[in-house]
Amino acid sequence: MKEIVFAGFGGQGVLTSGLIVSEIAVSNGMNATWIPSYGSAMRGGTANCTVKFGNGRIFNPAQEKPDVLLAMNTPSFNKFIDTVAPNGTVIVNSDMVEYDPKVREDVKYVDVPCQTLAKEINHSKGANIIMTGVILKSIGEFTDQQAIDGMNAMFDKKGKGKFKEMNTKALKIGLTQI
Amino acid sequence: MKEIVFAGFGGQGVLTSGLIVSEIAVSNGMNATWIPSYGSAMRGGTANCTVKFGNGRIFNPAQEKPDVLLAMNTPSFNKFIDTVAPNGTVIVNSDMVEYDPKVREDVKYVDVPCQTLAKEINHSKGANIIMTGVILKSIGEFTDQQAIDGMNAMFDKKGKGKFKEMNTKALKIGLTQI
Amino acid sequence: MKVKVESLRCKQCELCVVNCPKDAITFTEEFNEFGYRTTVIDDDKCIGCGICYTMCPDGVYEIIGE
Amino acid sequence: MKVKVESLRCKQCELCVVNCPKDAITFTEEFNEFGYRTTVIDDDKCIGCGICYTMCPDGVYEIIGE
Amino acid sequence: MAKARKIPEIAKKPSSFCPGCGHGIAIRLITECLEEMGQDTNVMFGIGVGCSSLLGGVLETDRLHCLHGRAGAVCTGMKRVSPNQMVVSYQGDGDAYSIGIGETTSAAYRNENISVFVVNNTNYGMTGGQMSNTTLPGQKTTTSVLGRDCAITGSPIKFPELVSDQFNVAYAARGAVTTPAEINKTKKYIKEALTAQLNGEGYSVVEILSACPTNWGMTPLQSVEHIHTKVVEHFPLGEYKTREAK
Amino acid sequence: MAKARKIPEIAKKPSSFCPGCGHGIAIRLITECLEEMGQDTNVMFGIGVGCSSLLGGVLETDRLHCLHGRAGAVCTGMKRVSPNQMVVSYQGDGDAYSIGIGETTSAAYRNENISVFVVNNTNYGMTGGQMSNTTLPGQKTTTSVLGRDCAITGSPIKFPELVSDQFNVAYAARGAVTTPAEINKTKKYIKEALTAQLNGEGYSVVEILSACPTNWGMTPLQSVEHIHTKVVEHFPLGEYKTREAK
Amino acid sequence: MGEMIKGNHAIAEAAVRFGARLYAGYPITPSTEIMEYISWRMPEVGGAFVQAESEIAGINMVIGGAACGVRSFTASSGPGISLKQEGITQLYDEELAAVIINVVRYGNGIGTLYSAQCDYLRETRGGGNGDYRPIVLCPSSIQEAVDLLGVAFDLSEKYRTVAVLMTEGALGQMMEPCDLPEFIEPKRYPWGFDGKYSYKKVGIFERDSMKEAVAMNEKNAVIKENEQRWADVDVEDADYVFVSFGLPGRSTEGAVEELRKAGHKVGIIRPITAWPFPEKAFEKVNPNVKGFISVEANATGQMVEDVALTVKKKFSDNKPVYSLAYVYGIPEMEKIQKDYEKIAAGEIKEVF
Amino acid sequence: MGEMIKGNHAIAEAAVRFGARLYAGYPITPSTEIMEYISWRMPEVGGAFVQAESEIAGINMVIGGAACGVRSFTASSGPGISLKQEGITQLYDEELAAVIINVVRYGNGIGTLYSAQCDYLRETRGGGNGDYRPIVLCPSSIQEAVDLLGVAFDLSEKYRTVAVLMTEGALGQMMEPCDLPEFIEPKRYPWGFDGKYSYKKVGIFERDSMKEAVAMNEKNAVIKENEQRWADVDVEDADYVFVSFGLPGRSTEGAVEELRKAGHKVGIIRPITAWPFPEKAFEKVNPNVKGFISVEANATGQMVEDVALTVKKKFSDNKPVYSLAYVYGIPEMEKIQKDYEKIAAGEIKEVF
Ligand SMILES: Cc1ncc(C[n+]2csc(CCOP(=O)(O)OP(=O)(O)O)c2C)c(N)n1
Ligand SMILES: Cc1ncc(C[n+]2csc(CCOP(=O)(O)OP(=O)(O)O)c2C)c(N)n1
Ligand code: SF4
Ligand code: SF4
Ligand code: SF4
Ligand code: SF4
Ligand code: SF4
Ligand code: SF4
Ligand SMILES: [Mg+2]
Ligand SMILES: [Mg+2]
Repeated sequence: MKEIVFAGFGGQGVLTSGLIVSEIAVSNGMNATWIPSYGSAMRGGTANCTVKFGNGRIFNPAQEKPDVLLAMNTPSFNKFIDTVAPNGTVIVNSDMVEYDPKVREDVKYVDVPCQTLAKEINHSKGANIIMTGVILKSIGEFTDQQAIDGMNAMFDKKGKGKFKEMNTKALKIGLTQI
Repeated sequence: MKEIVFAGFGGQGVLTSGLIVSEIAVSNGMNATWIPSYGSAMRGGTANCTVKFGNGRIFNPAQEKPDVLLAMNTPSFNKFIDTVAPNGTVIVNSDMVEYDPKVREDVKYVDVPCQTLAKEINHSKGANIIMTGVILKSIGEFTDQQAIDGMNAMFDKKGKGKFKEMNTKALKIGLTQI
Repeated sequence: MKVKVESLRCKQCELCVVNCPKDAITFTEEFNEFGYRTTVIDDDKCIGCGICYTMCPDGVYEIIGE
Repeated sequence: MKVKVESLRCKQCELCVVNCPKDAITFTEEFNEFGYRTTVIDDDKCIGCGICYTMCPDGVYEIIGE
Repeated sequence: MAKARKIPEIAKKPSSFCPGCGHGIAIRLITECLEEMGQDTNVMFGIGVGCSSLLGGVLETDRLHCLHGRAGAVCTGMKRVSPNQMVVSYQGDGDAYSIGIGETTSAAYRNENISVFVVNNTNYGMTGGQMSNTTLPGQKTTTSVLGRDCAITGSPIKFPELVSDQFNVAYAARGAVTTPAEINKTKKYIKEALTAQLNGEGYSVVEILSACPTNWGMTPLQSVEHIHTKVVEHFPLGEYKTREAK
Repeated sequence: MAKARKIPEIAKKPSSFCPGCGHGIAIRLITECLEEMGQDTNVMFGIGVGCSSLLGGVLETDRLHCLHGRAGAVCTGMKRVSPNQMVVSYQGDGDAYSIGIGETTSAAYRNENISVFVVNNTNYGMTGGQMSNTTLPGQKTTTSVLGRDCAITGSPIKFPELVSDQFNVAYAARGAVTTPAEINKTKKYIKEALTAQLNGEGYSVVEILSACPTNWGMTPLQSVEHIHTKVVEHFPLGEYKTREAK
Repeated sequence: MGEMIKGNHAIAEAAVRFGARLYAGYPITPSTEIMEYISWRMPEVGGAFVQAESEIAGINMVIGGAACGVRSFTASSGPGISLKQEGITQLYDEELAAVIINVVRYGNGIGTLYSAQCDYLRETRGGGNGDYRPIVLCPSSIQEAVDLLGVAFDLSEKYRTVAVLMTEGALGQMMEPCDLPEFIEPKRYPWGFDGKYSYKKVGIFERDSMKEAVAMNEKNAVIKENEQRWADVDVEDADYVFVSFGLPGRSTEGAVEELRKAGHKVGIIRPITAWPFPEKAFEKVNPNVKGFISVEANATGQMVEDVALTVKKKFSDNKPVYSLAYVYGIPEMEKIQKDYEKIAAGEIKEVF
Repeated sequence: MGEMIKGNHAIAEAAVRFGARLYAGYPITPSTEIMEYISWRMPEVGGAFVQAESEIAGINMVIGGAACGVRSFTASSGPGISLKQEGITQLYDEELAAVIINVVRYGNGIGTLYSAQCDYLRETRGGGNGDYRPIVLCPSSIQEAVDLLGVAFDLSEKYRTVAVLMTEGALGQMMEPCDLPEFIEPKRYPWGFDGKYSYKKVGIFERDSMKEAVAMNEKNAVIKENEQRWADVDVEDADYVFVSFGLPGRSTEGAVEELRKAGHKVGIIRPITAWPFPEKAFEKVNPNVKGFISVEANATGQMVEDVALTVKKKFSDNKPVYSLAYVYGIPEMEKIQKDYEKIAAGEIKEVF
C-alpha cells in the first residue's frame, strides 16, 4: 500500500492532484482512498489531502506516514516533512519552496520547478498536473499510458474533458522529470 | 401517620380542604405533605389530592392506602373506594353520591349532606369546609380549637381572612357531624 | 320539532339562549351527567333559523330542516 | 507621507486602487507573506483624502492627518 | 325556511373544551367548510399543542399532534408529499406566534400551499393562562399579574397584517366566533382560505378571535362582550389579503 | 485638509476574511462609531455563526460567539443584566433571518434596547454558499444550482421594512459597504442605531449589503458592481424607521 | 420547621434569595409555577425576568446573563428541556455558570403530565453534541430541592459549568413544610462581561481542542472526586442494596425501613448527585452483598446503567444488578417491598 | 468495484435510489454536501426537497413526510443534531419511520469541524425527553454507509422507529470506490396519511402511557434480539479484544492485523449497530480473555460504557475494560498498537 500527501495553498490544485492518482489506481483495479484535511480555519491557509492505494484493504484512510509528500509551498513542506516515511520521497515545487535538506536526511528530494514548466507549455494551471506526473513516475506503479488514461477518464467524468490535450501534455512532462 | 384522600369535581374545593388539614397538622408541630393528582386530562373531570401527616418522616407523599376518603361526587367514590385501608373511613357527600355500601364492608361510611348544610348557613361555597370538619373529627387528632385556628391561619396567609366567620361556622358544623 | 337537542353535550354556556332571535331557548332544572344545566326549546316559538346551531360550541343542536 | 501602508494585511482586492480619486495607488510586483500583491501610494499624487482607508476591508491604510 | 344543519361527521365527537370556549365553534366552521367542499375525507391536520390538542379526542381525520409551534413545518412536509390532499394547520396564538413564530412565518414566506387557522384567545390557555404575544396591553395573566406592560414585553402581534404586508401569500383574514354575524363572516374567510389551497394559490391564514372564559375569569357571555369591546380594538376584523383569482 | 484616520484599537487585529469581503468594512464602521461615541470600552458583542465568527480573531471586546441564530436572545439576556453597557449583535443574513428568525423578530417585537447589525451577502458564506432567505431571484447557489425559484422558496425577506412596518422599534435602515459614499451613509445609519441604544430608545437594526466574492464567484470589483446593479433592486437602501428623538 | 409551600414556589423564591438575577423561560406544565412566581418576584428585587418566545430563546437569554457573570437560570420540562440541549452544551463549552431546572415529566415526544424520572440518561450524559457532563442534582423533598438549588449555583460557579436541578413533576406540584434560605447579596463574577474586555477570550477558530479535551477531563475528574453526594441507610451489612433517587428514592427509604422491620437485611443508597454518580457510596457496602436493586420512575430503567457500571468498578466479583422501573409516578412502598421479595426469591432476574 | 465517490454524495445518491422522496434540512459542515446534492437530485426524481429555515423546521418537515408514510430523511452535524432532539423523540413516540444522518463533528457547543465520535452516548440513549431508543448504525466505509442507509430505512419502517446513520466528518468528506444500490420503487406506507383517516389514531390525551411503556419495552426487546450487527476478527482465542466502530474501528482492524503479525493474541469487535449494542458478539469471545479495549474518537470515552455493561452481563467474572479515547480524527494504527502495549504492560489502567 502506498500513501501520498498532497499539500499546498488553496488554489494550487493539490486536491485534484490527489484525486487523479486515486482514480488511476482504481481504474487499474486497486483500492484507493482520498481524504482531504479540513478543519476549523476555513478561509485562507493550506489545503492538503492524503491518498492511499494498493491491492489489499485500506484500513486507516487518514494521513499516517506518507511514502511520498508533494509540497507545493513552504508551509506545507514544514508541516509534513517530519511525517514522511523513512526512505520516502519528497517532491518539491522548487519555484516556491526553500528548504534545508538536512531536516530529513533519510528521504529523497525531487525538486521540480513546476510553475515555470507549466508556463512554458502555456498551461498556467497545469503545475499540479505536472507534479502528478512526477509522483506517478516516482511511485512507478503504473505505466505512462495507464496514468494518462486514468487522468483523462477522471476529467471526463467531471465534465472537464476539453482540457484533455493540455493536461496530457502537462502530465507527460511530469512523467519525464525523474 | 394518617393518609387522607380528598376527591371531587373541580370547583368543589377538595384541594383547599386538603390544604386546611395539612396546615392544621403543621401548625401543631407535625410533618405533612399535600399532593394533587394532575394528569393529561386537564379540562373537566375530577380533582383530588392526598394529604399525609404525622410525627415521623413521611416517605411517599403519594396516595397509597388512605385511612380516610372524602368522596364529594360519584366518580370519585368509585375511583378511590378500593384503595381505602381496611377499617378506614369514607366520608360521603350524600347530596350527590349514591353508592352501595356492600362494595366495601370493611370500612365505615359517614354520610353528610354537606351542600344542603352549606345552603342552610348561607355559605354556598362552604360544603368543603363542613367536610373538612367531619374529617378532622373522624381523625380525632386535633382539638376543635386547634382545627379552627389552623384553618383560619391558612386563609389569613392566603389573604382570604375576611370569610373567617362563615368558615368557622361551617367548620364547626362539620366537627359536630360525627 | 325543528331542532334536535343532545343535552348530554351541553355545558351551560348560555350562548344559544341569548342569541336565539325568538327567545325560544331556556334552561331546565335538569343537570346532565357532567353537572351542567341543560336547555329546552319552545317549539312554538322556534323558527328553525339555525342560530342556536351556529352559536353552540358543543354541538348540542341539530337543525332538522325541511 | 500622508498615508501609512501596512502591506502585510493587503489581500489584493483592488477596492482602494479603483476608488482613489487621484489614482495614487498602484500594485507593486511584491507579494506579501500570504501571496498577495501589495499596493504602493504615490505620495505626490495623494491628497490624504482617506478614501483608501474607507474602502480597504483589511486595515492596510492609516491616514496620518495633520 | 329552515335549512338542515348538523355537526360534520369528522367532528361530531363531543369535545372537552371548557364551557363557552371558542375552539368548539372554530373547529366546527373549518370542518363544515371542508364538508361543503367535498374535502372532508381528503384532509390532514397538523394540530398545535395547546387547547387545540383536545381535538385529538374530537377530530376523525388524519391528524398529527405537532410539537409545540412546529405545525408550519410539519404541514409543509405533509403538503410537499401530498399535493392532492388538503393540509390544514390548527394552532393557538402561543403555538403559532411565540414558540412557532419561525415556522409560522417561514411557511408564509415560502407561500407554502397550506391553510393555517390560528385561534387567538390572547393567552396560553392550556397551561393555565400565561401572557402570549397577543395578550392585550394591561391584560392580567399569570405571568403579567399587574397587567401586560408593552414597554417591556412588546405589543400584540398582528400576524395576518404582517404576512399580507411583507410576504407573497394567497389569503389572510381575521374573524371572530362571537355572534351569529361574526361567525358567518369567519366561516366565509375560512372557505376562502381553503379554496385558495384547493386551487394551489398558496399560503392562507385565518386568525380567529376566540373566548377563553376559564383563563379570562369571565363567563362565556362576558367573554364575548370582552372580545367586541376590547380585543377587536387591537385585532381589527376583516380580510387583509384577498385572493387574486376572485 | 487631511483628517487622521486609523483602525479602531478594538478591531485592529488582522482578519481572515476573503479578499474584498464586506465584513471587514462593516466591522470597522461599527467599531469606529463606538470609538467616536466613547463606548468602545463599554460594549459587549453577540456574534452570530457565519463568516462573522471570524471576528473572534479580530475583536478585542467582550464578545460571545452565540449559537447559530440566537444572538437576538443572547443579547437580550446581556442587556437585561447590563443596562449601562452597549450591547451589539453582529450577524449574517442566514443567521439572523433563517435559523434565527424567531429570535431576531422577537427581540424587535419586544423593542429590546440593543443594536443589531446584519451583514447581508445574499447567501450562507461560511458554509460555502448555500441559498439564504435573502438570495436574489434566479441567483445560483449550491442549493439552488439552477437559480433561486421564488415560487417554491419564497422571495428575499426585507427585514428593516418588516420591523418598521410591524413592530414598535426605534430605528431601522439598510446600507451598503460598496463605495465611499455608501460606506459613509452606512456609517451614519450605524451611528444612529447605536445612539438610539445609548439613549434607551429601543431596538435598532442596520442591514448591511456586503460582497461575498468567494461564493459569488466574482472579483471584489465585480461584486461591488453586482450589489449596485442587482442587489439593491431587491434591497433598497435607506432609513426605514428614523429616531423619534431627532 | 418552615411553612407549607409548593415545590415550584419554594424553588422560585429560593432562587431569588440565592441571588439569581436573571430568569428567562417559557411555560410548560409541571414547571410553569416557577416562572409564574418569578414573573412578579424578580422585578421586586430588581432582577430581570423575560418571558421568552421559546425555550431556545430562554436558554440563550440565560447564556447572555451568565456571560455577564450574573446568576441566571431557567426551568422547563419534557420537550422544553430537549429544546435547550444545544444551549446547555454551549454553556458548558463556554465555561459559563448557570442552573437549569428540569421538572421531569413522563414520556417521549410531546409527553404527558405525569411525574417521572425518564430524563436520567439524557441529563447525566448530555443530550447536546459533544462530551460535556453537567452536574446533576436530584432532590427528594422540597427542603432538599431548595438546599440543592443553592449547591447548584455554587458548584456551577466554582467549576464554571452547568448544573441541572433534576426534580420531578410531583415534587414541583406537592406541598410540604420548608425553611427558605436567607437572602444573599447578588454578585457579578469577574469572568463576566463588563464591557471593558477585562476577561480575555480566544475566538472559536483559535481554540486548541486537544488541550481543551485534556482540561475538560481534568475538571471532570476533580468534580467526580469532590462532589459526589448521596444519602445511605443500612448498607454495611445488607444482603441487598437499593439504589434510588428523588421521590422514588424517598419511597424506597420507607420500603427499606419496613423491610428491615420485617427482618430483611436491606439498605439503600440514594444518589443526590446523579452526575457525578456517587461511586464512593458503594465503598461502604457489605462486600458480600448479594445484589443491587435500582428503583426508578421510567419505562426502560436508566440509572441502572450507572449502578451496574459502578458495581463493576467497585467490586472484584460480578454482583448482580436488578432493575425496578415503575414507568411514572412514585412507586408505593408496598409495591417495592413485594418486588424485593420476588428478587430475593429469584423470580425477577438481574439485568446486568 | 464501484467508482470513487465522496461519502456525502454517495449517501445522498443512495437515499434517492432507496426511494426516499422527502429531504428537509439546513446546511452545516461536514454534512452539507448531502443537502447540496439532494437539492438538485431530488427534483429530478419528482421527490421533495425543502431547504428548511432551521434544523428544527427540517426535522419537523421530515415528521410531516413520515406521517404520510413517505421515506423521509434529514442530515446534519454537531449543534444541528442537538436541535433535532425534540423532533427525534417525537418520531419515535408517534411510531413514524424516518432516517437521521449525523455526520459527527467534534466538540461541545458550537463545536469544531473535526471528524469525531463524540455523540455516541447521546445517539444511543436519546438526547430528547423520555425513554426512547433510536436504532443507530455506524459505517466504517463509504460502501458500508450506503448499505447501512438501506438497512436504516428498512428497519425504521419494519419497527416503526427512528434510525440514525451515525457517520463521521471524515467519512462524509473522503472518497473511495463504492457500488451504488439499484433504484427501488418509492412506496407510501399504509400507516401514512392519505386524507381518508384510513389509519386510526387516539388523541394525545387519550393515550394509555402504562400500556405503551410495556409495548415499547417489548419492541425494544425484539429489536435487541434481531438487529444486532457487528464485524469481528480473531476474538475466539484473544487475550485482549478491541471494541471500536466507524473509521477508528477500521483503523483498529488494521492495528489488530499488525499486532497479530507481531504475535499478540488480540481480536476486535466492530459494532455496526451502536443501538442495539452487539452484545451477542461477546459470546464468541475467549472466556479467558484478559480484557477489553474501547477505541473511540471522543474526549471522555463513551462507548466504553456499553462495553463495560456488556462485559458485566456476558462474563461471570469481572473482566477489566480499558478506554482509549483519542478525542478527534482517526487514530493511527501505530498509535493504537503502542497504547495496546501499554495496556498489556499495565501502564494504562482499566476504567471499569
Ligand atoms: C416545547 C413545548 N413547550 C411548552 C409546552 C407547554 N405548552 C403546552 S400548550 C402551551 C400554550 C398553548 O397556548 P396557545 O397556543 O395559545 O393555545 P391555547 O391553549 O391558548 O388554545 C404551552 C406553553 C409544550 N407542550 N411543548
Ligand atoms: C445550529 C447550526 N446550524 C448550522 C450551522 C452551520 N453554519 C455555520 S455558518 C452558517 C451560515 C452562515 O450564513 P450567514 O449567517 O449568512 O453568514 P455569512 O457566512 O454569509 O456571513 C451555517 C449554516 C451551525 N454552526 N449551527
Ligand atoms: S333554531 Fe333559531 S329560533 Fe329555533 S331555537 Fe334555534 S336559534 Fe332559536
Ligand atoms: S350554546 Fe350549547 S353548550 Fe352553550 S348553553 Fe347552549 S346548548 Fe348548552
Ligand atoms: S488618501 Fe486619498 S488620494 Fe491618498 S491614496 Fe488614499 S484615496 Fe488616494
Ligand atoms: S483595499 Fe486594502 S486589501 Fe484591497 S487592495 Fe487595497 S490595500 Fe489591499
Ligand atoms: S382553557 Fe380557555 S382555550 Fe382552553 S378549553 Fe378552556 S376556555 Fe378553551
Ligand atoms: S466566504 Fe464570503 S462572507 Fe465569508 S469571508 Fe469569504 S467573502 Fe466574506
Ligand atoms: Mg391561546
Ligand atoms: Mg450571509
